[in-house]
Amino acid sequence: MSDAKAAGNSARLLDLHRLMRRIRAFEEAAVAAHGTGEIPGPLHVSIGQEAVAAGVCLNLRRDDRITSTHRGHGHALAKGAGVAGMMAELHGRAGGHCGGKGGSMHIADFGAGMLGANGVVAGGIPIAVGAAQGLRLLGSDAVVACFFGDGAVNRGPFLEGLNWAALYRLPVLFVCEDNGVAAFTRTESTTAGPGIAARAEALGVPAETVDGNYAAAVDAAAARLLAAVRGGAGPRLLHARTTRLSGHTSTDAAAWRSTEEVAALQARDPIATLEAALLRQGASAEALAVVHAEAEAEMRDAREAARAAPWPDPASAWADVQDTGAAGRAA
Amino acid sequence: MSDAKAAGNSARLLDLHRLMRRIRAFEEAAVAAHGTGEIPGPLHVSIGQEAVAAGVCLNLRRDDRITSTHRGHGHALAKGAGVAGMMAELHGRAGGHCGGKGGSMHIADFGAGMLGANGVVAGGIPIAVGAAQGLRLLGSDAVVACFFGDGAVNRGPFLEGLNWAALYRLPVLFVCEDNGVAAFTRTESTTAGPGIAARAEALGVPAETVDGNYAAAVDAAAARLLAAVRGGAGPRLLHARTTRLSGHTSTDAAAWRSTEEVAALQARDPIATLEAALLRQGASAEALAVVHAEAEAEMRDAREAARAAPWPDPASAWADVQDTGAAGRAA
Amino acid sequence: MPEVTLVEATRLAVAQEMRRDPRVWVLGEDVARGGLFGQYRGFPEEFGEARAVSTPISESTIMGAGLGAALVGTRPVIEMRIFDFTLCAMDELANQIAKIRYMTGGQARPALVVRMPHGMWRSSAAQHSQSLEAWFVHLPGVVAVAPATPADAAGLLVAAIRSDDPVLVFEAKDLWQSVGPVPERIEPLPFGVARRVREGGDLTLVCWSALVPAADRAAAALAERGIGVDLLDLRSLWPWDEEAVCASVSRTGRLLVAQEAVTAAGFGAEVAARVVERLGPGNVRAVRRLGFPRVPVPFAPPLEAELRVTPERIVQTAEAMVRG
Amino acid sequence: MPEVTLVEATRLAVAQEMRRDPRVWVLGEDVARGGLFGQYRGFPEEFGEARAVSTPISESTIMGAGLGAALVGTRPVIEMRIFDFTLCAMDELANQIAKIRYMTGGQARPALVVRMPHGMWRSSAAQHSQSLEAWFVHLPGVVAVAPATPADAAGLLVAAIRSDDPVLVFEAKDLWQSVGPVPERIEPLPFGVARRVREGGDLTLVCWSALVPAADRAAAALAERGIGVDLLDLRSLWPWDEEAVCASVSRTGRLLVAQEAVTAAGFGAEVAARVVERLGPGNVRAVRRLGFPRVPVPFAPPLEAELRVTPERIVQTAEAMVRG
Ligand SMILES: Cc1ncc(C[n+]2csc(CCOP(=O)(O)OP(=O)(O)O)c2C)c(N)n1
Ligand SMILES: Cc1ncc(C[n+]2csc(CCOP(=O)(O)OP(=O)(O)O)c2C)c(N)n1
Ligand SMILES: [Mg+2]
Ligand SMILES: [Mg+2]
Repeated sequence: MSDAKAAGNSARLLDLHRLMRRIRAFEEAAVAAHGTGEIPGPLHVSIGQEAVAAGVCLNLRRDDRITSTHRGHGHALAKGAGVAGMMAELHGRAGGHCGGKGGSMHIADFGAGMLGANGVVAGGIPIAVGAAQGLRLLGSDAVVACFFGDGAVNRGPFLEGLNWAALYRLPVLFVCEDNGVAAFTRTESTTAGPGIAARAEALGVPAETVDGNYAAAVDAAAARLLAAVRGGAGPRLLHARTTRLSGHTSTDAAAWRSTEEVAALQARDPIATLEAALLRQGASAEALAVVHAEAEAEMRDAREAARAAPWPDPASAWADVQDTGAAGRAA
Repeated sequence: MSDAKAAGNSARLLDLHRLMRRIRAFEEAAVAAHGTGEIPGPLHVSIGQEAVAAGVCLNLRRDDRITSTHRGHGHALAKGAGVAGMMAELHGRAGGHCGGKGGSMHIADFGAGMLGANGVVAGGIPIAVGAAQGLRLLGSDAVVACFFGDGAVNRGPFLEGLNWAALYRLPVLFVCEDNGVAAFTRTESTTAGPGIAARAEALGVPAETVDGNYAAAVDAAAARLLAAVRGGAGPRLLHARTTRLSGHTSTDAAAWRSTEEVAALQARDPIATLEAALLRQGASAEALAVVHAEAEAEMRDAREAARAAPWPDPASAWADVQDTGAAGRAA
Repeated sequence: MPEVTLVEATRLAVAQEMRRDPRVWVLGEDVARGGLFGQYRGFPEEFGEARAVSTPISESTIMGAGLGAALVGTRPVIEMRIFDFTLCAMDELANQIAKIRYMTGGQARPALVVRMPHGMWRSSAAQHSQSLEAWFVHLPGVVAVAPATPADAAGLLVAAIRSDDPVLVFEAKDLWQSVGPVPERIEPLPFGVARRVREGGDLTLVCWSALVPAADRAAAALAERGIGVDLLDLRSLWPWDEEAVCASVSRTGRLLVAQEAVTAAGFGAEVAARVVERLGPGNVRAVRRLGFPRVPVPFAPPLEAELRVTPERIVQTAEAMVRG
Repeated sequence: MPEVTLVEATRLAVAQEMRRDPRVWVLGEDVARGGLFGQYRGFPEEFGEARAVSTPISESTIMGAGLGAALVGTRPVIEMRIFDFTLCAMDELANQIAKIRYMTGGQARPALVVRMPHGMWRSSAAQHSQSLEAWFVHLPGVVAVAPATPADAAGLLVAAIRSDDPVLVFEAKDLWQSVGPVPERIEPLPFGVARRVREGGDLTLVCWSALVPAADRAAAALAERGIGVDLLDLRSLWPWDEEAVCASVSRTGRLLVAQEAVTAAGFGAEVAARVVERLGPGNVRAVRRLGFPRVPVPFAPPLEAELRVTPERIVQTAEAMVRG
């Protein structure tokens, strides 16, 4: 859909808003559960980046696929992964999408076309281009959205995967979530050259840069680019500038960022930004508060359910390795 | 030195000519020896690409370093590696630079700053940037030239290495020998986007494209770029369009190339091209013939010497692995 | 049965499966020219460029794209050209392919095959001669096979393509040209079943891949000297035929493992350790491993000869074990 | 001697060597912030950004640049952050670093250290928990160490930095916070010398890295039950202390190897096979290996607990070996 339409269509904005609120509420609940120790392992939240996941995935069909990152809750939720299964997985409980074997860094819901978060930076890129190649071979017109961070553009698979997708004109939308940081390092200090879009163009992948904290802008750009991708024009890259409002992990305070800097980031909060726009367009504060409350209730329930769920059967630890030559129960 | 000077200076052209003749003669001798079985293993010759090795390396100091490829005889010879040691190494004989342990694909002469051919495409790129970083740390003003083919620009280390060199402003001249083919595949069919120079620029590495079969042009461009690199301007890339007149290996006929295509390539022979220029500038055919004859004599002698050299002592196979925990002679 | 070379047998096997199942396809460098060894000769013509995909020199993506394509339901045959280049794709192979089924709780089924021509061949030196199959026995999530005859190579490839597991196929470059019978219709060969090459009562000799012919020559020579060798070609390394090996050793009392790979922490160590664990040291009279010393593969033929396992070395060692 | 954590011990060791030798430097991600675990805290301030280099997320180049820098005479300490990411740099490590000295006939001396925090730690799941040290025992051209105490970690790091060989240091993330004495002046600890943790006559228990504390607890429990365990912490995996292990087993007659890694084709297989080869099966009464099953590391704590080696499992197995 066109910018104008995206910006003008407040039903669409309300969909984006609800989705972003749900992502935020999911991750706030997860952070709380991680704080109490109920969620084990490392937890990377995308608080501040919700507009990218929402704006892209609202333009995808259920049979489209995505590959994600270590910071993948928003992508999964936006693509339609079941919330209960996600929350249970984070808790390592029975009923988790991955049976408690994956956790936050490996969350996946193949039924929803979510091919997996990834513990390896840029790890999803080759998988995404191959998925697109496979879909074409099967005669499907589904497309693939491949999410990665700005730290990933300095790993080899970025070059290989984009060149590959351009070469075979594969239906892939590469989405770079540029939050300016990689773990504890500013990516401006690790990334040479004119920028991410220019890198993509040099590999034959037309690219567009948007303010990733404006949901409507992401939505419009994604719609445009995905139309081209689905139309057979080959791959496209969406470079979305966004903000990591949290630390690298939920236990990282990112203390190296000045209070001024953090305040400046907070001022760009994509949800507050969208809510302001909605209010300007005449939405009622009450209505938005209801969405907020519903989202929090949904995730509170999900958390309660996960907390109440049993641990996976220990015997299940032996399953899902391989069909032939699977390890037997220790003697 | 400037283009004009390079083109005008026939003493320089004669140096280039002698060097290119020696490279050609070396590899023709090697092909002959491989044909008789005296040289074992795969042999990749650079016949048709001599102007790149010569034009670049004549602008390097002995304490500068190079990293090379599987097609590295020309680079090694141009950098000043000992011919006898190279020919012996190709034959796997005692007296080879690597004691017969490396062969053609691993030819190296550290004394001449030749850090090694490489059996892995793009394998030399990370090594080159690290060598430059190390040299700077040691306070040296030596620079590194990093040779690779057009097939290497589709491997991850190309992106990582160029980004890295640009980031730290390292003294590296990247030299892409673009002969249009990678083994049995045309690289136009495997490389997307606007081209190699554009890829480099997108990674923060200023690049220049030259006709790599015009020795004077390569010489001039290399001189210019190396002046910048040595001056602390950071890395540069030289994209040299050239011609692989042989097959991929000395036993590959590259039969998939039409006779017209081969004829067109032959017409661009860098040595014939340079000799024509020299004749136009008044050099005598006799003088050029003498250089040719001397080069062939030198390499004939080198081949004779290698052939006459003993095999390495079998016991030496156990040496040069590591200081601690080296394998003992089998019981 | 027609007699064909091992490389041709693999070509016939993959072609048969591509005719049977349109989801099967091949990707790798120079596939458009039939592959480096001709193992895909005629594929672009018969199956088209969409199913015989000639790729850039991008090993990480050749491997990773194969995985992605498997995740949406195709069955890729991933060609690595030479095993050693697999080291450019280890994240994709070891962190992604081997683990994704488990990490996703069984949602992912990476039904793919990785072909890796390996081992010493024509003085190719250290970066083109490695035999690192032991690494993948140690890696959960993959099946690993290393056939030594045209029939086994064909049968295991068909089984690999039909399997829902990622199957790693180690193909001995040095055996490409060896000739043997291959049926018109190639049936899948079950994983994990060893092939008894010779029967004998004095010593169990275990081998696989390129060492099988050397071991067979050694066994013949030993037979002439009155030493009966029970020669087993494992064919599959994971799963491997523990039953057959243990049954044999419990008869012969002696286990000799001969491998082209480096002995230290090689697959032979697993075979030896497992047999001793299962039978108990008291029921075994002698255990020895032969393999390459912990040295990279050198270029010069006499240096390679100094280090590699030969029939003579196998004979020497076996004799010492039986007589000593 | 001051008591410090293992992670602090490594920080002190590398800092000491960087003060001693200006050719020593560190490169890796987030080094400017002291490294992921604080093992480089204060380095940029003390040594400057040219010697404490914070890099892009470019593992291939972190590894390969380390090699290049070593080839011109510096002595880099290459930080891999988490072992599993080393799989993004395997060409550089296995094809280049491990082989270049040999391929060049001794011209190259890649005097470098690769630090790889490995193993299970805080439910990090399959891609952040691997213990693949066995792969590198099988790889000619490298030294491999896996210390378990602050003093050993410090001493082996100093030895690694001073060595002209490429030395791979497997650092157990799970032991970072364990505390022990470390001398003010850290001396290099020789490679290949095991540490006897306890003396006992009934069974030889061999372990390394994260399993050492578990093995020690098991040995204590066994002692209470009247079983004397000769507990050896190998510390170095290549070279490893064959002499000490064989001497111990020839006394106890029983060998149990306990490892965090997968048992199949793990380093324990090499230890077991070598001991049996050297002593002869007739001189050994029992051999067993304990390790992770051939399964990726799961996320949920109860699943991890189901699969991992525990003191209880070591006790059970040891008792069965001695009494059974
Ligand atoms: C290959 C690899 N190297 C290092 C890491 C450790 N790591 C995890 S997330 C991360 C930062 C990634 O930054 P970016 O790609 O920008 O994603 P963001 O965290 O900002 O969303 C790093 C270095 C990893 N997971 N994989
Ligand atoms: C990583 C890797 N993949 C594949 C190969 C096999 N191979 C050797 S040379 C070559 C072609 C390289 O082409 P290019 O870089 O253009 O160099 P050229 O041979 O044209 O000089 C290939 C594919 C290799 N050596 N390394
Ligand atoms: Mg980022
Ligand atoms: Mg080329």
